[in-house]
Amino acid sequence: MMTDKSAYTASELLAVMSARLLDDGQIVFAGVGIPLLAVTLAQRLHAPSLTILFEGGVIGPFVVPGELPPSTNEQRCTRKANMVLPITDVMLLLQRGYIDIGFMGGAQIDRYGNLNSSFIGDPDKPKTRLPGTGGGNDISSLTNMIVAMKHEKRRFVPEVDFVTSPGFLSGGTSRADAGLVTGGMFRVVTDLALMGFDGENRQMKVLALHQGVSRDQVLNNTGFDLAFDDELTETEPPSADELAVLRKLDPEQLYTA
Amino acid sequence: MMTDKSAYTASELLAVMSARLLDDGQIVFAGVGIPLLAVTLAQRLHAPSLTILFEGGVIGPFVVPGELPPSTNEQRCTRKANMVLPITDVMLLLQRGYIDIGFMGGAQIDRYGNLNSSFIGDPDKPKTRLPGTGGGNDISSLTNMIVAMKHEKRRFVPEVDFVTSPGFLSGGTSRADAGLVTGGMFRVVTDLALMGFDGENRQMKVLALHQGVSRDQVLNNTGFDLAFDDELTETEPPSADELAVLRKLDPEQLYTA
Amino acid sequence: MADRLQVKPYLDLRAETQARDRGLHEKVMSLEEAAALVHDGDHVAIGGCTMSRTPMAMIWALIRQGRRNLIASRSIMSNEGDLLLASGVSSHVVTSWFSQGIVWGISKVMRLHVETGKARFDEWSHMSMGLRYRAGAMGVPFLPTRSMMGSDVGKRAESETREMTCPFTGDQLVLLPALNPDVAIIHVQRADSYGNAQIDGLPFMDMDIAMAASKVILTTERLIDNAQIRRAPDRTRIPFFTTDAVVEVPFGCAPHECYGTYEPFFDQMNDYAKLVSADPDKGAARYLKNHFYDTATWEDYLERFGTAAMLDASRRGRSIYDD
Amino acid sequence: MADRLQVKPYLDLRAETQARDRGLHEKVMSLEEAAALVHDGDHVAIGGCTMSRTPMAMIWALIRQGRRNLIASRSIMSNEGDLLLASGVSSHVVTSWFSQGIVWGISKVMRLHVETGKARFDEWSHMSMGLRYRAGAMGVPFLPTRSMMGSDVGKRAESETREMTCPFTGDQLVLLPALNPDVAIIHVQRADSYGNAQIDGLPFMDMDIAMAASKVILTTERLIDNAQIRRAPDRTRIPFFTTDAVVEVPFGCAPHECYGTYEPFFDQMNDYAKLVSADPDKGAARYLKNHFYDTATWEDYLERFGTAAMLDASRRGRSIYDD
Repeated sequence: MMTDKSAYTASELLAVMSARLLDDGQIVFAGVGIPLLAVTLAQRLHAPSLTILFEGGVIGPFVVPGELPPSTNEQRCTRKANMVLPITDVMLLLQRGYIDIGFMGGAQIDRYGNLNSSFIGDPDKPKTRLPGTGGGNDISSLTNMIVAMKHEKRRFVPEVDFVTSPGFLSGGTSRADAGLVTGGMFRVVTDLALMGFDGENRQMKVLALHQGVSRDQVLNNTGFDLAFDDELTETEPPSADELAVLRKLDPEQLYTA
Repeated sequence: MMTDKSAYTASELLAVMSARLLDDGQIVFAGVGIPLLAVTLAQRLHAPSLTILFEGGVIGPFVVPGELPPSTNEQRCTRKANMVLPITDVMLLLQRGYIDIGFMGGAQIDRYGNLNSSFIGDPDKPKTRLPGTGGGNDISSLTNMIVAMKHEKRRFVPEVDFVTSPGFLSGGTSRADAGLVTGGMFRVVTDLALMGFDGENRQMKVLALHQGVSRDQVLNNTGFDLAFDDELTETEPPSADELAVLRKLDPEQLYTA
Repeated sequence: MADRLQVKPYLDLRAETQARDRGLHEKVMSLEEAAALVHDGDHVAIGGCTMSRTPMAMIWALIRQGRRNLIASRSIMSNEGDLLLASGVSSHVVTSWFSQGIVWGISKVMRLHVETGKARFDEWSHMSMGLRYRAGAMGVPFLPTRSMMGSDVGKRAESETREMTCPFTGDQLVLLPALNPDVAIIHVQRADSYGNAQIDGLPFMDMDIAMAASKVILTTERLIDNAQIRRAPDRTRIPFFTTDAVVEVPFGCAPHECYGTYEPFFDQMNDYAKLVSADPDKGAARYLKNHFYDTATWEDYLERFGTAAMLDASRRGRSIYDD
Repeated sequence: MADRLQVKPYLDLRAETQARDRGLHEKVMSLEEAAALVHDGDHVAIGGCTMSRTPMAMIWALIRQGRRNLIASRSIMSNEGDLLLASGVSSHVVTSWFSQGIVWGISKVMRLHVETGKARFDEWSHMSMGLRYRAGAMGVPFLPTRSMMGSDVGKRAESETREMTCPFTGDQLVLLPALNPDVAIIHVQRADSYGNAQIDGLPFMDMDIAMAASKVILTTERLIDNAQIRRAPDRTRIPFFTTDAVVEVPFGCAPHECYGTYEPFFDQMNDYAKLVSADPDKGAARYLKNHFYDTATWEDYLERFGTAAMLDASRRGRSIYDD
């Protein structure tokens, strides 16, 4: 089932690798784009009773191939859903503890898994005002997170300019000390590698490299010291089967170009 | 429009006198029994845009003559209603301030308008355990109250055994001091008289006597000193019209026997 | 046992919830199997209100199975509360009002058990019951309110509430402790086999108790296909992942009502009232024997009411849609 | 102006609410009449979310009437937010996310106004926005949450929130201040002339903002008879007594979507994005001139999109019911 690397895009790689992290029966709070694709892919392949939630207020929809929703708040998100409910109530499911995984993309991440989607530069005089948190802050405050993003030095920074969505804050017990007693970063998936977080100091570390990727390549694309797990492995490349299902979901490559 | 006194029951007198206290356009939180009859009567006579709310979660129903609901929580309460909603949310309308009047019956009342529907005797070793507050505590804590009840010495006591629904507590500013900064007792309607509360000391006082009722008759049926307003008046007896509509509403005298 | 009503530590609540099977799969079972999910000592929240959407069939099964020491909470209790006390299933109720219904006066069964100290009746205001369940549903330890102050209802609950001065406004507030029941038992008009439920008419506190509880048992008038649920997702009131059991039980509230399906069986409610009024102890025992212990199936139970009563209650129930 | 976002003193809130006309009577009026109920400086809460059920027709009317200094709050802002900033109607937004939509990248109009300091963008988490409206709807000064801690989003809002140690559990909590908007503008699928509204599909935060606001303006795809409302009272989402104006406006969200009625006009959204991407200042001005200032009626506005686009959006909108 080996696949030629040039046979898939970086986004497709992200989607497939992320999908493999999800287990059957889980309830996953997903953003649009790669997260939605990955969750749907998992559902179609190995996790048929996995449930998708959207922050617009949707429980357990059936995403229709070729009709991917443009955000988590349009009627396309509700196709064959089991339930729709007010935004506040769907967010409260996170606080109540019904959700297994929050899954989103990231613009900027640091060594402790903190995400920034609010400001580039000084927040009081920003170089760039980004769109903001949306549900990101709530999701990352209240459940376990998977983040899928491109592996670039400008995105993997030592310290984010602004913590929009809390990871492990300044590491160690700082997250729980701040009052966030549950959840936290679980995995970061990029086009180069699969990362987790150290159980003690809570710093990001590489768990597995994608096929053909070297340690140096990862380090050169990361803005901070990144440890490698003692039991570093290599991921299996996307299978023809995984790619086929994925391409059926997004035939126009809206999110996988 | 004078009517022979023997031509109506005490309950009918209560319903008619209470109905007259309601203005068009008001939103009234009503219990079943006399309150419901009185509110419906007002709606049919002089207050067509008055709205009834039931604590079961009903906004603006149309009560069908001869099909009076047995409690505020059955489907009969929802006939032609404008909205039904969860109990907690209909109660919260009181807290938010949308309600003009709360209207209920009473088992026991004291000089400050405190109502007891929980215990006769010592609460820790009660002679009688009554059904309890239901929404009474919330309604009387959060809006202006009308209470309709029979005028009997055992019901009009100096101090209730237990404050289930707060009136003016121990009088003066004690209600606001306890944190209840809005609402309070507005009127008590009995088969003998119409009572209000003094603006300063907050004690109950007679505003008007029903036709043919003497001051002594009221005092003899009241367990505490009851003042009479300087401008004491006499109420007009129920009109034939009022009685006709009322009897159409409750043809089997479920609540007006 | 009082511990079960204290605010559940958040990490315990989260761990319990995470340990639950929340996947999309079939949960249809018998009344008996579902009742076995309730354990002695559990805090059981009962759906509906007074005589409406009372999960009577589940109560029938719990009484028949001889469950003990349940703490029973409900918005308002009617005579299902009598039966829980009289059968010995519960001696601790938490509610805002307890009697069969206003037209029948004060429950003599409740009086007997509470006045003799055999049972404990914790009284909270109606809104407070709702806010306590809602806090539990939201995953917060309390919700603030402007009610339950000044009165003896508030004072009597003082050991369980907290007073607070609002840091924004200086207002006096009462903090109501969250309720996260061990089990919620709820009757609905329609549910699918995964436990997605639709509710017609008055929803009472049912969505909140489902969300707050650690386990949810649904009884339903009709079992419908998941495709029907998915065709109108904005009508779903309880999502499958809160649900642990689904039991199809027609007339599952009898002699109480199920909105749009049947009204209360008034004659039977009158009969019950007369029976326990004459002698609360023996009357309730006789009712329990006739209607609960001596009925091997739910169909036997319904048979006691008779076909004419069922047809009459149904006709009245459906009439809400005649307008 | 910042005062308008502070927690409203309870006695003021009560007095304002009591002074409102809450009787059951007709409130149908024109877009222009309804827009006149909004005053300069008001805090206006906008219903819907991103491109869904945006009350675009009311925004069109407010922009045309040259309203000034509005504080605009919403769950998530799409390009209606651009237009409020670019037209000068608002220079202060309160939301959790602000850009046309993920597929179009970051809003250059928002960036222009916020980065140059012309506009203020208060960022709250999505759940926090919802809980703030809900606190306002419940008549409490705050609601507690376990979110907005540790992060800079929380720190930046610190002057408006309070930290608290739970008196029951010792948990750290954040107290979110209630929002009681001066006006809520909400678009729905159906409403009667009294202002009872039904909402299909995603309800977003609309019930809470209606309940929290001091004034509610409803625009509706269809005006229906009160008898229809009363036939299905369990489908009413906003009760008449909160409502001050009802305006029938077909395609009242265009080019955004209205659940089950029309999907977004994607081509038109693309055109807009291209226009403001090339030059956020002049692009937005041109769009406002063409689609807002030069269209005398809502029908003129719709004409700019064209019949084919309307039919296409409708076909896609209705398709949700094909399943």
